[in-house]
Amino acid sequence: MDALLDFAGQFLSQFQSPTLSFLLGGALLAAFGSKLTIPNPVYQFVVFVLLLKIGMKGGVEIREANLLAMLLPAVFSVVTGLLIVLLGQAVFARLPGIRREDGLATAGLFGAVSASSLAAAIVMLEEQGIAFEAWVPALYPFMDIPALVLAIVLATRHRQQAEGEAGDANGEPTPRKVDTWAIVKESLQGSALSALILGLALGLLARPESVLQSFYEPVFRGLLSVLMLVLGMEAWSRLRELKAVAHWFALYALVGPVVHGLIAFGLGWIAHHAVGFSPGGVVLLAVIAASNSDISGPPTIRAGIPWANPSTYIGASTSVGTPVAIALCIPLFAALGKLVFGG
Amino acid sequence: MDALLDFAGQFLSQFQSPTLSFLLGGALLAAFGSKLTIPNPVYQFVVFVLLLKIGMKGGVEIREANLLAMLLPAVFSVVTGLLIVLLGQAVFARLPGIRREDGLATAGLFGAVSASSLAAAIVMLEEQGIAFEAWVPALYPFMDIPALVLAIVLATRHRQQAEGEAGDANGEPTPRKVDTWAIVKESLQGSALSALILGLALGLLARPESVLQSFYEPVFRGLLSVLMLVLGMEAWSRLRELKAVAHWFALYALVGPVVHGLIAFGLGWIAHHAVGFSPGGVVLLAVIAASNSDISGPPTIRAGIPWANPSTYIGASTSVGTPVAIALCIPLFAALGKLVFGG
Amino acid sequence: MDALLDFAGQFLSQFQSPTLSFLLGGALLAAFGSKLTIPNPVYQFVVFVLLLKIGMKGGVEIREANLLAMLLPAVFSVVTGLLIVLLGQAVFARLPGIRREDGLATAGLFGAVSASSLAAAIVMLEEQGIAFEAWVPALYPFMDIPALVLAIVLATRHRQQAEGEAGDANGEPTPRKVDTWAIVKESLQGSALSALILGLALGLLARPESVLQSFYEPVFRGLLSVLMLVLGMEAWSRLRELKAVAHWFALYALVGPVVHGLIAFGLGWIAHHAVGFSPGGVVLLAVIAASNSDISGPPTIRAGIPWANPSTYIGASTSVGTPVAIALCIPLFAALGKLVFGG
Amino acid sequence: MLYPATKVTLIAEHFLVERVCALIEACGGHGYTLTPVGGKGLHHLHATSDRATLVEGFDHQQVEVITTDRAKAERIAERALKELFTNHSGVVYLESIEVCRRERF
Amino acid sequence: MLYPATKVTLIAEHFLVERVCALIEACGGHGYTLTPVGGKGLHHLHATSDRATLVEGFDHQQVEVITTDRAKAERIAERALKELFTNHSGVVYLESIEVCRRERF
Amino acid sequence: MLYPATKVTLIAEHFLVERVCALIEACGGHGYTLTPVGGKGLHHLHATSDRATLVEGFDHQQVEVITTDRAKAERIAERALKELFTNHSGVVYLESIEVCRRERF
Ligand SMILES: Nc1ncnc2c1ncn2[C@@H]1O[C@H](COP(=O)(O)O)[C@@H](O)[C@H]1O
Ligand SMILES: Nc1ncnc2c1ncn2[C@@H]1O[C@H](COP(=O)(O)O)[C@@H](O)[C@H]1O
Ligand SMILES: Nc1ncnc2c1ncn2[C@@H]1O[C@H](COP(=O)(O)O)[C@@H](O)[C@H]1O
Ligand code: NA
Ligand code: NA
Ligand code: NA
Repeated sequence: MDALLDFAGQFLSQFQSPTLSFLLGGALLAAFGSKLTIPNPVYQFVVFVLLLKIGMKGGVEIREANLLAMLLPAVFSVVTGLLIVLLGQAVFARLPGIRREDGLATAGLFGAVSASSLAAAIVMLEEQGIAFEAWVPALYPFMDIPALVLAIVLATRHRQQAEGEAGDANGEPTPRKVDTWAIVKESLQGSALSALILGLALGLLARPESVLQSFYEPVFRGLLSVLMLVLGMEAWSRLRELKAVAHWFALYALVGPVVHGLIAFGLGWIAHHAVGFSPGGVVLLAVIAASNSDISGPPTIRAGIPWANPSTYIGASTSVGTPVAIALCIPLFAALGKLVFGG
Repeated sequence: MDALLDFAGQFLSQFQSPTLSFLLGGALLAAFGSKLTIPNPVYQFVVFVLLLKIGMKGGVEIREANLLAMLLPAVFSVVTGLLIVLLGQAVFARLPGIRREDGLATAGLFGAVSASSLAAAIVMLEEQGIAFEAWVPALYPFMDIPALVLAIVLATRHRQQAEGEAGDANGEPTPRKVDTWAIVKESLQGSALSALILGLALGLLARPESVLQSFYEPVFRGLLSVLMLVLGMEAWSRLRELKAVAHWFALYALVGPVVHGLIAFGLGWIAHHAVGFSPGGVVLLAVIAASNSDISGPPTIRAGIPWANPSTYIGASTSVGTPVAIALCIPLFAALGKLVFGG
Repeated sequence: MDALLDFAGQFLSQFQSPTLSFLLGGALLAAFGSKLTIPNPVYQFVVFVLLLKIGMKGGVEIREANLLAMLLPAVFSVVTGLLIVLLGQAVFARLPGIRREDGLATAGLFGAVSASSLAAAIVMLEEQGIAFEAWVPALYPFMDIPALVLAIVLATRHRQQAEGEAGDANGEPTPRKVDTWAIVKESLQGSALSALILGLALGLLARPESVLQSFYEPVFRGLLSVLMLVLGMEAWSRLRELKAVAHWFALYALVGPVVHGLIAFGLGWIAHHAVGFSPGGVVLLAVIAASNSDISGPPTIRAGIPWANPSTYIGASTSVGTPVAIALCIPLFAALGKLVFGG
Repeated sequence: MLYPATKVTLIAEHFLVERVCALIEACGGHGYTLTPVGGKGLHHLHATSDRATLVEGFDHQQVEVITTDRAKAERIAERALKELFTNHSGVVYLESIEVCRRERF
Repeated sequence: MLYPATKVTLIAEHFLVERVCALIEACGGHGYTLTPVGGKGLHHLHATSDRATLVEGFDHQQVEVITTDRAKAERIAERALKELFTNHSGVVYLESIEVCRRERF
Repeated sequence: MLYPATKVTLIAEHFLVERVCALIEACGGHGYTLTPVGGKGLHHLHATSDRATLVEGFDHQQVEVITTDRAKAERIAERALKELFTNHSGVVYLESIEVCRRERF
């Protein structure tokens, strides 16, 4: 009970953190109809700097890390990504009035990973003094790509079956086989993963410490606050779109992140006991799982499952999923981590 | 006499300050036909960061402030805004060849407040070690909004009378009643006031200190220098437009700021003696009054008095009013403050 | 032999410097087809900040400098710029299948100066602790403008002769006389030189130290790393264009920078012994000569020699010349400087 | 496969665009395309939006509506002129085009 | 000096544009012009690209191809509809124009 | 309310645009609309201006002039071709349109 009260207090106080207060501020601005905008080129640059910094920092520290320790968490990341999509498929199949492809597209996005939630989690854990292995952000692609690939494969297979039954439908012919490598490549080519991997490579192979310290680290929190503002504004302004589709998507986006985070938390807990994965790492892994891809996942899904309606998955992800991942799941799993591992 | 010499020397030396030298540099670049531009998205972001920082800083300090001390200066801000518009109306009515609506639109802008002049004043006062209450920038909307509303109300009423006399004219029907709340809302929704108020709210209700110190404060002066460059370039390149309209507008833009600043300085002086408003606060209030809205005032005026010619008020404001407010009025009122209050 | 090995080792280790590793990273990203982009407005702002900072820093230090010491290096800069163009003309005239105007346009760009190579050289020399006079970057226009003017004059004269022989050709009439001042003015109006000269003027005449220290210097290296990324991406993506034209251009772009740098190094060496030009200054002068104008030279050449094919000179400059200047020539001349002057 | 249709183009100041779109929908237009433009007209030179424009909302946007109903196109043009452009800078014109997938317009 | 020609306009989501251009070249188009646009259609409101768009690649681009060969223009429109727009939002239309320098199109 | 008019569209490299506009005014054009575009033509691929373009001024702008005087439109096209586009990449074409408020064009 004490723990619960403690959690509630801590949870609310989090809303005063720069991260969450900017998120909320953005949503309120949009709700009020403000004309304030963060210009798109600035936003793109902000995301680039954040991910490059996370990557470089990770790369620099992986140099000294025991790579074997990374193996189990990486495997668990893949497992989590796949589980989330399968779970989503099962759930949406049971809900009335949901087209199969819309459900799979949404589950794919929620299995994938959000760069902005990751950045927010890193800062909020640092603020609370929760340490984690610097390579944890490098788990991102291990969860992101399998989830996207699986969702596209399942949706395509489903369509082929439907067409087989229905006779050759009119419309664009469905590809006979999904080109997995094309999806993987498309994911890696997206701006978010590209920036993260570029940063990792630079950190691992070059000596970017001087520029990390003089530029990328000092501006990190400031630019994150800008990103949070954008996320808040977008969340509000996409609500209308979400309202136009079945409410199940909103519900899934509300509950999904917590469930997905719990799955990863459980697997992380195993890794903690098996290979000494740090408590902070477990929390971060849970947040990565709870997050959903808001930047580069959607175009991959759009290209891979073009017959799904983007309003369903983008609305669910941007308007509900991301705010829930950041504002609810980060403090939640941080508190859970303290509860489970002590702190 | 000594004071005058002293003022002249100080005034000239101000032109070496980063703030004014960048303003001048921008004007010279434009005059030389340079193709150097500050891209619009960068400019928008610069204004956003400056205003957010001013707001946050103010908000953080208002937490501890005696709000009652703010009351009289706030009332005086409203009074100043209204007085400037009424004075402008009276002046333009006496000048030959000026359409009533153009005069009122111009007076409205000069009653309103410039975010960039405010930022410049804050830095220049800090450089001279002149202290002021951190909530003074929060007086901005108290002067800005009443001035815009009054100008639009007067222009609309005048048009209704003219139409009443002339019989129903052709053209867009004038609205029977001005929707004051719509104007207030439009002002608040503008990007400048939105950023300032967001900052104030974050400063008051959240704990943005970490991000203030790590990002918003360090970049403040640098970004202000960029903004000054833009203002200088714009001032020069709009001169041509100003030349096409009656020269009274240029004259008003030259003299108005000083007069408006003096009005506010006088009221501020009363507040100093009545409620202990700081000398720096008086100077800043005078600069706020001397400034004219160059970012979000114009669209409000455009929407509210569409039959006025934008070349008159935008030319007057951008090409003459803003440079005069920054390059002349800031040093002038800083010196006056020293003269009057000692220092 | 030792010196050679030492050089080889140092040369390779340079690729881990933030500057070169970002350049390489950009090229690899583009080769992989990544969708990551640095938005154009951000790129323009980055170039502006870098050049303004270089200019301001130079201007601040010129205040105390012995201007006479600058005289000989300035003359040598002009000589180098002219020599490079004449040499290029001679070389291309001997190569088969090269239109005269394409050769001259290319030689003009390689005689001119690259702002980004200059910024990279400054940081890399600083990293290696090689000191130079702060006014050396101010030599930029002394080499840049004469080279562009000469290339345009020669190309125009050649065309006039050709037309004289051929009778009045169809097509745009060639101007009878080249308007030298127009070319000089166009160069100075370009965004790169404008920013550099604005910075110099501010540094010389104003007191921008506070803003230099609080903003322009701290962000310098970070923004340079962003610029290097852009250069790398552009180098790769323009390769295709280069492949479509005669391979002599690629060869010239590969060898030219080294030769041009050596010319300037030799002249700098004379200045070292004649007027005490610092070893670091000699190295920087060589890099300036080795570089080719990638930002504002092309439009000047385009306007002045419109009948030349841009694919030749832009491809050669962006895809080969700039990477060679930065990745090969900077370490090369730094090592040569140590060899010649000791260090 | 190709059906005759009319494209109405309206060039309006940025801050008017919202009202232009509302009017299009009120007249029964099914969609529209927005393009940021600059230019020069009676009034003064309007910058394109790529360099810093101090004054917000005075850049222009081009709004294009396609409809297969010529009368609807004329109604949109007429109402826009009367209700929005009397006091504002702007341009309105019509073009004849041929569309695919008639049912969308 | 002026020759009749046809302009095909295709409005497509950003991430489709590469495929639209490839199709144009496959049909023998000699060039195309790209314009970033926003707008509203059947699906939802597509932002113009000047404010932050969280979700990458969903803004629209307008692709215009000019050709003096009417049959080629129709082929481009037809194939685009069949091969690219079945599942994707987008608009295709043709206009009659007159070009200078016929040999370029 | 609707009057026949001609729209001349010129696509030119950025650094030529100033001269295109001057030519339009010299020919008696009353206004013009500028749109930033990218594209591909004879020469090479011209990026749109949203990603970093190292080389300044090589992106394209589309300039549109509307005039009710067909001869004037042809004069603008002809002179532009002769005086500006001989050595430069670019495209010129005419369209027939119908304008409102004839007195403005
Ligand atoms: N004759 C014209 N041809 C093409 N565009 C025009 C013309 N006149 C005006 N425009 C466009 O309409 C906008 C507003 O024009 P105006 O209302 O005359 O100031 C200008 O910025 C141009 O984009
Ligand atoms: N009736 C229309 N008139 C003009 N543009 C349209 C129209 N319908 C759709 N569009 C454009 O085509 C894009 C995609 O439309 P849709 O496929 O219907 O979502 C929109 O964003 C608009 O730019
Ligand atoms: N066939 C075409 N259709 C549409 N636009 C074209 C065509 N050819 C050229 N363009 C446009 O004109 C610009 C310059 O073309 P060019 O002079 O051929 O390099 C290109 O970037 C395109 O925007
Ligand atoms: Na996830
Ligand atoms: Na004022
Ligand atoms: Na050179």
